[in-house]
Order: sequence, then structure tokens, then C-alpha cells
Amino acid sequence: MSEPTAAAPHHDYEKVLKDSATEVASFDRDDKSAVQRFRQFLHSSPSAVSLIVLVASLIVFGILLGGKFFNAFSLTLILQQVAITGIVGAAQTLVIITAGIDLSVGAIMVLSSVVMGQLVFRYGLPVEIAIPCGFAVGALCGFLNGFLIARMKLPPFIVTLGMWQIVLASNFLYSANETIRAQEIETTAPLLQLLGHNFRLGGAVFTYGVIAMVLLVALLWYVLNQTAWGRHLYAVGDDPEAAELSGVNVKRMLVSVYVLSGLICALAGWASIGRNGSVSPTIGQFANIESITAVVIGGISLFGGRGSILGMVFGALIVGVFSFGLRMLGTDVQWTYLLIGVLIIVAVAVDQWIRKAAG
Amino acid sequence: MSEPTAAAPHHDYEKVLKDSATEVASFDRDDKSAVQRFRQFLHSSPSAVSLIVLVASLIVFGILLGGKFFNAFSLTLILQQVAITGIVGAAQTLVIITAGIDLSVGAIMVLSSVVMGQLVFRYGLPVEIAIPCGFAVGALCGFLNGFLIARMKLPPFIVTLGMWQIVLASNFLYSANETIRAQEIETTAPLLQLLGHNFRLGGAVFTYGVIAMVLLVALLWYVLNQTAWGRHLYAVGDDPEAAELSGVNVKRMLVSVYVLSGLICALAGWASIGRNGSVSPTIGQFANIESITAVVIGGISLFGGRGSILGMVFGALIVGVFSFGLRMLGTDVQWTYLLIGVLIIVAVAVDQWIRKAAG
Amino acid sequence: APASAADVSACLITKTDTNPFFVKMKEGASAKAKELGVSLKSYAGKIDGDSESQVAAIETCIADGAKGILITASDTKGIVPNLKKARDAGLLVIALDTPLEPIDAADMTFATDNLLAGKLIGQWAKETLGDKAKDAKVAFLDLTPSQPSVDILRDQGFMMGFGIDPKNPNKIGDEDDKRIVGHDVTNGNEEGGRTAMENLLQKDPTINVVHTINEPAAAGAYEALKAVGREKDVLIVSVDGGCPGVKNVAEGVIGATSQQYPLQMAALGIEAIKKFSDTGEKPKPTAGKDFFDTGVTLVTDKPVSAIKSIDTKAGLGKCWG
Amino acid sequence: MAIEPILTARGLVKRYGRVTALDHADFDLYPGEILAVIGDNGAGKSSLIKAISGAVRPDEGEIRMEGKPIQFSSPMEARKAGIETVYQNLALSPALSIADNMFLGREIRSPGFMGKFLRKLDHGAMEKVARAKLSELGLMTIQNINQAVETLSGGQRQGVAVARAAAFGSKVIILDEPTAALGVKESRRVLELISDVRSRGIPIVLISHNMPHVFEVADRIHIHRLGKRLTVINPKDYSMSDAVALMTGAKTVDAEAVPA
Amino acid sequence: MAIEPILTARGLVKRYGRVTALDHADFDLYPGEILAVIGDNGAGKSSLIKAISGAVRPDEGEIRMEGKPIQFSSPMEARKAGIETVYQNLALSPALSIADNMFLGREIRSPGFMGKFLRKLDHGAMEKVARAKLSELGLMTIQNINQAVETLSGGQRQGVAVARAAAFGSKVIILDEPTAALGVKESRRVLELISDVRSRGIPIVLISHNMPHVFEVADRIHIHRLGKRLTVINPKDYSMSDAVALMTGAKTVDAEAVPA
Ligand SMILES: Nc1ncnc2c1ncn2[C@@H]1O[C@H](COP(=O)(O)OP(=O)(O)OP(=O)(O)O)[C@@H](O)[C@H]1O
Ligand SMILES: Nc1ncnc2c1ncn2[C@@H]1O[C@H](COP(=O)(O)OP(=O)(O)OP(=O)(O)O)[C@@H](O)[C@H]1O
Ligand SMILES: [Mg+2]
Ligand SMILES: [Mg+2]
Repeated sequence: MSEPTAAAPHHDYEKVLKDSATEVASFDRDDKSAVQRFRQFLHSSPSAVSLIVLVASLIVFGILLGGKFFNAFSLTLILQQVAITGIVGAAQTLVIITAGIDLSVGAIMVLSSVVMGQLVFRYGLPVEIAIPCGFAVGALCGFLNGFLIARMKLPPFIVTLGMWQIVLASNFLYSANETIRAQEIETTAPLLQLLGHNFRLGGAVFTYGVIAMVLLVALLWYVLNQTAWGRHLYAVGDDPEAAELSGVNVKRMLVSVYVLSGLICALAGWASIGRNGSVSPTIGQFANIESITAVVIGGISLFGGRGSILGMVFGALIVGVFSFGLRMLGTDVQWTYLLIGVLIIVAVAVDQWIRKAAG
Repeated sequence: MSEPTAAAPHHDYEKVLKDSATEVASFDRDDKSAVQRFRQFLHSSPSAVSLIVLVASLIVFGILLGGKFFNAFSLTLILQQVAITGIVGAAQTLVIITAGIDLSVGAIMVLSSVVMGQLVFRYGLPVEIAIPCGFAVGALCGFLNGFLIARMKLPPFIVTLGMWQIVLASNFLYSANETIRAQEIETTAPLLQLLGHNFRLGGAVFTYGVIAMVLLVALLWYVLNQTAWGRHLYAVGDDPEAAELSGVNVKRMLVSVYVLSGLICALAGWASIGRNGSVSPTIGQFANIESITAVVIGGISLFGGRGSILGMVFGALIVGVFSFGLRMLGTDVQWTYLLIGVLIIVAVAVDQWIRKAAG
Repeated sequence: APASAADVSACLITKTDTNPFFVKMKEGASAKAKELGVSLKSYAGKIDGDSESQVAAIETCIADGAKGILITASDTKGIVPNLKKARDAGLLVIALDTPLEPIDAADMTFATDNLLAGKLIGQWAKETLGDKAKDAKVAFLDLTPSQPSVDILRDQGFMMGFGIDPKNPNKIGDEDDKRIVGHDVTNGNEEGGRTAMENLLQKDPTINVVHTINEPAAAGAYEALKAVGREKDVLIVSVDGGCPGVKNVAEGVIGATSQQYPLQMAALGIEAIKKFSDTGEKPKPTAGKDFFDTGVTLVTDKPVSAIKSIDTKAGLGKCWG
Repeated sequence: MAIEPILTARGLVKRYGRVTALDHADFDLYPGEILAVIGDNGAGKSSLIKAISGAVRPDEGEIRMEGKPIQFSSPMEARKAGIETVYQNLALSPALSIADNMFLGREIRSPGFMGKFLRKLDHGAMEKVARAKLSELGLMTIQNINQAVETLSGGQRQGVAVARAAAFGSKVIILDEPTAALGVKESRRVLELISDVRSRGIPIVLISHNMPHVFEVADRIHIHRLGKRLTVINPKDYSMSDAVALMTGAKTVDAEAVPA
Repeated sequence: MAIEPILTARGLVKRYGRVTALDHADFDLYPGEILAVIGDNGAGKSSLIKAISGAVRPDEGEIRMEGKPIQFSSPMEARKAGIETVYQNLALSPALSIADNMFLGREIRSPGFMGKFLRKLDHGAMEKVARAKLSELGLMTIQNINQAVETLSGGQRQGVAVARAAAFGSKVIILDEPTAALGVKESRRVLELISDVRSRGIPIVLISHNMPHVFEVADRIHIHRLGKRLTVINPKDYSMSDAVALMTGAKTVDAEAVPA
């Protein structure tokens, strides 16, 4: 084998390069207006927009409704009302960061809660076993989604559209449309209602479901930002092929994220037993739309790879504040839906504006 | 200016190129098995798969149900039942070919039909004016979608999610939830029910709504395959940037396609008055899911740029045959939903298999 | 001391705000509230079965300091604990139209006797057919796959009235009477009514009696029958008594319908809340029943002697929607 | 100089958010010439030709064609004016056929009623023309003109794009790094094609990082640096070393170089 | 020959639908050498190195590393075995920062409890290492190591990818057309980097269409043609013309060229 020789450039013209300049052809303009600087701030902190909107809507409704709205009880009530959407939204956030979408979240949530209930009341299993079984069912549904999406490379929209119908139909067939009543649960298996229990701090009322939502979001925030798994999740959503070639096991990531989504939906199912008291096969019909709405208003990109889970919480809270505030004002429900529709479009329009301008 | 000189290659080594071989580094393998050849046939005719599934399901239900199912009347009845989904599906197909999605189809359809009815019965306009006004409303909603998507570059999923809520809420607010009865329409404005009229050919019964669907699909098939607009539509869905650089006016295409979608939804609204006899603000709740299902089962790619509108019709018919057949068999409706869910996933899995193998 | 009139506020929570039945209920409540100086706020679920929106509405009412809640529950068992919270907070809870399970979860129920509504039309169909009732072919157009209680009560009530053994009266579909052609769901609208009728006609083209869950479904069924030219020789019966429905009875689309009175339910509910807030007195049930029966009347232009009924002219006078 | 430039641009500015891609850039193209544009990565070469061909709208500046100010708002307009461009990222629609791609935005309609009123396309005519153009340019051996572009190799795709430009460019043809991804053989073919087109009298703008290629075919070389035109040199008067030194900033322009 | 190859492949076959990208291809890489791989567009060069680096799984054939058969099922496994690859399409995640990209798949965890049990990342350490690597290689002047990759110019991105490979490749570094999109200056830097790495004793596989570059740095040249290795030549014994003639099929191999 020949010894490595210090190779000389073949072309003469390359010899002049040693003198070449070192500037780069990009200029930071100094004449930034206040608007531009604000835009850039918003660009660098993606959940700031939704936080600002949230605060603004709190203020507006506070002015319109006064003390009836702006007290610890009402504000914590909003928290209780969005807790389940927040939990499901966390699952949806993870999936959407991978550039996927999960239309089956609501179906998985209701099936898990029905399984928890039926195992206790139809088969007489102890509740300590029934709850983990509910989680297992959620994980299984998530695994099926993940398997079809990651291994068979089917589009998430279609897979979860199909699973939505399958899981929901299974839910109705399995539950035989029977609601398990709150009183029965209270006497036989109070643990099922655990996440509905509450404690007070002054006028504020917190349910364990709210606490669960907050802890879940905090945990996921940590995982997304401070662990390798989180970084990989963003990389997968950003460009799955690049992630694969850079050494991320994309398939395993995708399967794990859908399983996790299934587990979180099961948690939402448990929380819904607490909130409603009973186990009903008809809950969660709008969980997919609501969670996607929260994610979108929270500024998380449907194209994947971008966005913060905190944005989702703000998004859910914005919807919660609007719905509660408009209800208190006594507006026709249809106006609420109309306004939320407008809000969704405005939220992405603002997002687009920030991105375009900040480059 | 210097005269052009026949330039000589700078590098000596390029002179040898005149002798270079002309084969290309791609080999067609001759040892194709029957399966592979079948796959390649399916690959080259994208709607063949759904046609095969349709024929197969007709045969299966024919065997299970016999003459009750396999007669001209039943088969044309299925056609009547899928006519509206087929019309809405045509709108959805156009949008999905551009890599978009339209969640607001059902809302636009119901609002258009309500406007047609209310203009006659609330404001006393002649029906010949009311119907075009209904179409105008459909076109306007479509234009709003298209404007937000094309000009403001917002994602179609979110825009139409927002519009869905906005249009539906407007519909309820505007109609004040009032149903206009079939008998009143029959006496005052029978033209509204035009698409519900039928004629017979032997045992077969065709409504004008079915004819409208067939003509619409035939027309769109022609437009998609035989006109520049159709070619441009595929190019936009395939790669909008490439289409733009190749000289397609992408924005105008997108706006026109959403407007057209709105118009077709208005047609579906008119057809629904014919089918139901009455004008009701609660119809079309599942039109978006049903049309997307038909498109997906029809083998049209949600990523845009690929698929035939005939596939959508076959997809709609498959769902129609399944629903009708299963009900005739007396199965629980939930089983129908479950099976359709499975069908959706199987359809894309087969599609993926064909594509992967045929390369 | 009794609160002054201006302080009295009430909530009306309906299953949806798109069904004319609930729209009328809201109108009735608003009119009465205005008359009595009660401030009323109305809420609804997005679709039938959307219990979560109702829960959120109950919570809002409590936070809002309302004196009472009128509710037509989507999930009659599931909503109970939430209503208990409201009652614990001192609100009067009145179930309208749909009884809760258990029925005493509400302070009072103002409702139609849906079983009776079903029985009336069943009986009417039997009497009208006379001897032919023995070998009638009956189609049942029900509400949704999840078999809510109204659906069961009307469906099974019809069977009792018509002389079909309903077997388990809490379950649709366990009957074995040869006269039943089948059950199908309609979602309570024209679209579903038409498709369901078409499907059942294919199962057995000789159907001559159709039980429909409500009048929109009946109108849809009629369209399907008309398409095959059988609209004249099939008996359609329904429940509701909305104005479009009664007109359809007058025009022979529907043979008979059991009329219920949502306006009255709502008005009575508002009165009860007002009274409760003024005097602390709760309303009493109809004698012999565990709820306050707001009445149900058979509306038909072809009366049969065995059943008390009113004609469509009278029906139109009392109709809603 | 007596000859009027066919295409000129003055003071073009284009900003992308924080980045200024074009910073008052000028540009001149004379009839019948091959003008090479060279410059570092990110110097703004692609931005320059995108501004000229209507793919992006410059924030400031003026473009003139044959002396008349023009303002293309889309590549289609530039195309109608006779400017054909092969963009760095190719701009072919993967799922469409070769013929469809070549005629995208300028389809041929059937003669008579069908074409006039039903706007029917004449697939046959388009395929014939496409086949003729491809073989006329001797560029490749494609068996099936209805093959989807995505089934072609990178070199073949490049060929289709160049053939399209050569076939339809009536006034100006612009090529942005047409040989970057190509092998030795394929690059040579493209260079031959460029000479071919020039001999038909159509001026060409060629962006390339390959100095030997540039010096082989160019009549004049536009050196782009930091978003603006640094100078224009005649390859006969300057060496490759000079050009590279100028373009990388190793040497500065002492006197304004006179366009050849 | 006494020295054992560090990486060998025998009889690799890879089919994509109807196309056979690799048709019983062989491959040998010796310790400490720079092996150039040349060939026409579509000859199967990228497919070859993808098969070797675990990015695609060959349909047939055997790969050995240091004599032991290996079967990578993902790029991560190849990476763990010390093979670093810069793919033709770069393989960086646009929205992630430079530091995140450099450490993707091999993140550094915090020391102690947080890292061990809560799997917390040590952002500080990763940034420090990334900065050190980049400046050690003298490749660029990036101010902010937390900048998203999408904000970098093409040349800078290429630099990050090459730096990542150079920093972590312990056994073999594979570069697939690292200079195709680069300007003169930027290409030169990459070539210098390649020499640098080789002087650290790590063998390099370089795919390139640029003959002068290939002949400048390569110890041996693997000529790929129609999906297989045609021959391996020593650049000292053959001229560029010979190499091009072989690779394009203008000349056939007369005798089996002995690996240098
Ligand atoms: N769409 C865009 N968005 C943001 N920045 C852009 C965009 N297009 C170009 N730029 C930036 O503008 C500058 C000039 O880019 P341009 O593509 O014109 O350079 P170039 O001279 O063509 O470089 P190359 O030789 O690498 O192709 C670069 O800094 C680039 O990052
Ligand atoms: N993912 C794929 N799907 C289908 N065909 C492919 C795929 N990857 C490569 N090919 C085909 O395999 C053949 C070899 O491709 P490859 O990328 O290995 O060539 P190459 O030698 O790297 O060419 P270049 O110099 O242009 O990069 C080509 O005909 C190509 O079209
Ligand atoms: Mg460029
Ligand atoms: Mg390659």
C-alpha cells in the first residue's frame, strides 16, 4: 500500500484560496423595528403566543363578568373542565410532534375506561387489577396504531381513522351500551373514581385529575427537552429519513410514541371516570377534535418537529376559558363553536405570520 | 463580443467519453412471477384494486343473501344510498389530489341546502333564484377555504377544521333549527326536490341524484385526465413548488379547487333535499368522514398527486354494499362500523404493498 | 327572606340545540322566564350523547349561582353524580323529558310517559288494522345504536300496545314475534329514516306498519315508501307531535302520532324553580307515578273508538316546532 | 458598446427574514452569449436568477428585457416572455410523465371542437414533440415517454429538465448548476447541449462551481459575491486563479473590468 | 498481501422494484487508506455504501469487518461499530440545533443521579464538545452552536455533517459526494479535512464525480459500473483518462488490476 502523501491541489486556481476572505454572505440588519423584535421573540419562544392569548382572554372575560368569573373557584373550575382534554392533548402532542395524527384518542380513552369498569362489575376482578388492565388495553390499541404506522408504513391519518371506528365499535359491542352507575362504583370500587376526588386551597378546588394533568405535562416537558428520547422525537418528526440515517431508530420511536399515546388515553379514561363518577360508553366523542384543537391553538406544527407541550396546555385552557366565559355570559352555544372555529384559524394565521417574518 | 468558439474540453480525460458505452444501469428482470405481474398491473391502474374489492364484496353478499340482494332493484338502491357520498366524495377527491383535505364538506352541503330552502320559504324568493343562491353560498365557503389555504398558506386540515365549525354554527344560527317539510316543498317549490325524482328501467330505479353523481364523476374524470387544468391539479398535489416553477399558477389552482369543492357540496345539498324530501339543518354530519373514507378506500393518496376519481366511486360503493349487505344480514350496526374500519386499513395496506413491490 | 325576583336565575340544559324538540323547550322556558322575571341561560351538548358538555354546563350553573337546573340528560345514569353536586350546592334539579336513573336523582321529573306514548300508537295501529293486525309486518325505525331509554320505552311500548311480546322490556331486539321485520337506526333524522326504511323494505317488501322514533325519521321513511309506490298502503306511526309532524298527520303521511308537550315541561320547570327560590317548596309528582306527567295525547284524523285522541286541528293548536 | 443587452437588472434586493440574499445586485445579459455566474455558496446566485425568472419577487430593483421594464409575478409569465429556467432543484413533478412535464403550463390542445370548447389535450401531439426534442438533443435513451419522472435516474431527470428549457426557450435560457449531481459523461453531454443552443443564437446564463467548465464555455463571467455583482470578466483575459481569487475575496477588483 | 482489509463485501445484491441497484458487487477497504469510489450516475455507488453502513439491508451478499461477518440492521449499529457516514442527502434534522445534530443517537447524559435515573442530558457538555470539534477542524465560523441547522447555508450544513463524521468515526469514515453542492473554497476545505483525518490513521471511503479531486487524495480507486465493482486501480499507475474510460465503458478491463 502506498504511503499517504500530502496531496497537492490538481488545479492551480485552488492555490489562491489561502488568501480568501472569511466573511459569510448573511447580514443581520440592525434597523429592527419594535414589531420585528417582538416577532423574533415570539419566534424563539413558540408557546408565548398562546400564553399571551390566554392571558388576554382571561382579562377580557374578567372585565366582562367581574367577580363571578375572576375568583379562585371559577378559575380552578376551568382547570377541572380542561383536565381531560389536557391529558388527551398531551398524547396528541407527542404524536403530532412525530408529524402524525391520532384520531383514535377518544375511542381508546372510552374503551380503556369501559374495560376498567366492566372488569370489576361484570367479571368481579379487584379494582387494583382492573385499572392496570385498562391501561394495558390502551397500550395495546396504541401498539396496533404504531405497528401499522411504523412497520407497514401506512399514513397515520388513515390508520387512526380506521382504528377509531374499530375501537369505538368494539367499545359499544363489548360494553353492550351499559353505563355503570356512580353509586355502584362508589360502594364497590371507589379507586376508579380516585382522580375525581378533590381538595381545597381557599376557594380553589383541585381534583386529582387536574394534578395528574399538570404532573403529566411537566413530566413530558422534561422528557421532551431533557432526554435523548425527546430530542429523537423531534428529529423523527422533522425528517424521519434524516433521523434514521443519523442513528435514530425511527420505527421503535414511532411504536413507542403510539403506545405511550394509548397509555395516556387510558389515563384520560380513568380521569373521566373520576370526573363523571360513572363509566359510560358514550364519552370522549369529541376528544380527537378537542385535542387537535388544543394542539393547533397551542402553536404546535401539524407538519411535525416543532412546538412545545406547554403550548398545548395553553391552547386547551384558551378553549376552556372561552367556553366557560361565553357560557357565563349566556351566549348561544353555537356562537361558542363559531368563535372557536375562528380562533383555530386565527391561531395558525398568527403562527404563520411570525414564522414568515422571523425567517 | 467574442464570436462563439467550439469549446474544447478543459480536461483531457473527458476526450475518452466519445467511446463510452450507452447501456443504462437498470435491469428489467425477466423472471417475473404471476404475482409480480399482477402487482404491476394493479400499480399501473390505481382504481383496479377497489374495483376488484367491490366485485368481490358483491359476489360474497350475493352468495350470502341470494336474490334478495342480487337484483336490479337492490343494486340500484345501493346506488341511491351512496349518491350523496359519491358527490361529496368527488369534491373531496379534487381537494385530496392537491394534497389537501376538506373537513368542511358536510357543513357546506347542509348550509347550501338550508339557504336554498329558506330563501324560498322565509323570504319568498322564486326557487329558480334560490337554488343558484345556494350554489353561491357553497362557492363562497369554498373560496374562503381556498383563500386562506392558497394566499395565507395555512394548512388545509386546520383551515377546514375551523371552517367546519364556523359554517355549521352559522347553519344552525341561520336556520333556527327549523325543518322545512317535504309536503310544503312539493307544493311550493318542487324544483328543490328535482334530484330526488326517479325513473325505472326494468327493475332498476334511478334517481336524478344518481344520474347527477354519475355525470359529475364522468365530467371530472374527463377534466382530470384530458385537460390542462387536470394535469396541473396533479402537479400541484405532487410537488407544489415544482409545479409553481414549471409554470403552474399554484395559488389560482388551489383557490379554484376549493371553490369547485364548495360548488359540488352545494350540489350534494340540493341532492339531499331530493333524497330526504325536506330541508333539515341536521343532515350531513358524517359527510366529511364518509367522503374521506370513500377516497381512501378508493386508493387515492392522502399525500396528493396520485389516484383516480373512479377509485373514489368504487370506494363509496364498497362502503354502500357493506352497509346494505350487513344490515340485510341483520348484524348489529356496530359490526358495520368495525368492518369499515378494518376495510380502511386493509385498503391502504394493499395499496402500500402494490406500490412497494412494483417500485 | 325570599330572594327578590331579579336574583332568580335558572339553567336549561338540553341534549342538543339542533333538534326542534329542544329548540321549542328552550323557547317555552325563555318565555316563562321572562314572564316571571327569572334570568335564564341555556346550554346543550354538541350531539345527542354528548354528556361532557352537559357536565361542564352544570358546573357553570353552580359557579354562576343559579337557583335551579332543568336538564334533559344525554347520559341518564352518568350525569347523576354531577347533578348531586348541584343539589348539594342548594340548586333545584328538575329532569325534563328524560327521567334520570335512578329517577330520584332529580328533585322532580317533568316528562312525557314515553312508554305510554309508545303504547298509544301501538294500540292505535292494532285497532286500525283490525283483523289484519295478526299477520302484519312491522318495521321499527329506532334512534341510535346505543339504545337510549326513550328509544327503548317507545319501541317496547309500541309492542305492548300492538300486542307483541317485548320479552325483556329493557332491551330492543330480543323479541321473536314473526311480525317483526326488523329494527334499524335512524339517528332521528330524515336521512337516517329513509335509508333505514329502504333497508328494511329490502328485507321484507310486504311491510305494512312502521314504528318510527320521531317525526323526522317518519318523514324520511315516507320518502322511501313513496319511491317504491307504497306510501298509500303502509301505516306509519310516530311520537313527538311537533308542528311539522302534526301537519304530516293531517296530510296522511303519518297515521298517528303521540304528542308531547315540551313547552309545557319547560314552563312548569321554570315555575317550579321560581317557586322553590321564593318559598323553598319542591314540586310534587303526579298521583300514582314517580314523576310529573306532562301528558301525552294521540293525534290522528282516523280515531279508533278504544283510544281517546284529538284530531289534527286540535293537535296543531297544541303543537311545537 | 453598440449591442443592447437583452436582459438587465439594476439594484436588486431580496431579503429572507434576517438574511439579505441580494444586496443591490446588477446583471446584464447580451444576445447570443453564454454568461457564466460564479460565486461562493450562499453568495446569492440562485436568488439572482430566481428574481430574474419570476420565481421570487425582489424587494427592490428593476429588471428590463430588451429595454422594457418587466415585473414577472410568476415563472409562467417569464416563460411566456421566452425565458426558460432549469432551477437548482429541478422543478419536475415526480408523478407526471416526461411528456406531461415538458408541456406543463403550455399544453397543446386538440384541434377543432374538442380542443376549443372542451379544452381536450392532444396527448399524441405532445408525446411526438417531446420524443422529437429529446432525441434531437441526443440526450438520452428513454424508451417510454409516458414513464413517470420519478422512475428516472438523477442524470436522466436533469436531462429532461435541460431538454425542456432548450426546447422552449426562445429568448433566454438559464441553467442553475445543471451538472452538480452529474457524472463525468453526463456533465459533458450537458456542456455539449449548451454549445448547441448557443449556436442557435439563444443566450444562456450558466451558474456553476466547476471552473474548467465555466472557462470552457463562457463568453463572459459574472462574479457574484456577498449578494452583489462584484465584476464581470472575460475568460480570455483572466485566468481561473484570478476568477477564484476575486470570487472568494482573496483579491479585490482593482479597476472596473470592462464587459467583454 | 499481508495487510487484512478492515471492511470487505462480497456479492452484494440490492433490488428496488424493477431496478437492480447492486448486482453482486464486491468491496474492500484497507486500514489507513483513502479509497475513492467512482462511477456513472445510477451506477450504484450510493447503494453500495448504504448497504455497508446499514442504511439499507442488501438482498444477498456478505459484509465483513476486520474479518468478522457483520449484519447491520440500522445506521445506528454501524455507527456503534465505528463506521461514520455522510450521506449524499446529508441526514441532518433541520429544526434541531448543531449540537443536537452532532450528538443525535449518542447523547451525553448528565453525571450522577439525574443522568443515570432521570436520563437527563448534559447540554453543556455536548455544546462544549461540538464547539471544540468544529473549531478543531477549523471548518467554519459559527457563532451560535444552538442555531437550528435549517438556518445554515448549504456549505455550512455540509461542514457540520463532515465534522460529525470526522469527530466520531473511529474505524471508517464514508463520504458520499461531500463536495457536489460546494463552491471552490468550500470543496477545498473538505479535501483538506479528508487529508487531516487520514493522517489520524482512519480509512476513508470517498465517492466523487470530480476526477481531479479523486486523483489528488485517493490511494486506490474503486470503479463501479452497472451495479458491480469493475476493477480497482492505483491512481499512480493510471491516468484520469483511463479511469474515465473504464468507468463509462469506453474501455474494458484487460487484466485484473491488482489492488495497490
Ligand atoms: N427560501 C429561503 N429562505 C430563507 N433563506 C434563503 C432562502 N433562499 C435562499 N436563502 C438564503 O439566501 C442566501 C443566498 O442563497 P442562494 O441560494 O441565492 O445562494 P447561491 O449563491 O445560489 O448558493 P449555492 O451555490 O449554494 O447554490 C443564503 O444565505 C441562503 O441561506
Ligand atoms: N430508494 C430507491 N428506490 C428505487 N430506486 C432506487 C432507490 N435508490 C436507488 N435507486 C435506483 O438504484 C440505482 C442505483 O442508484 P444509486 O443511488 O446507488 O446510484 P449512484 O451510483 O449513487 O448515482 P449518483 O452518482 O447519481 O449518486 C439507480 O437506478 C436508482 O434509480
Ligand atoms: Mg444556488
Ligand atoms: Mg449517489
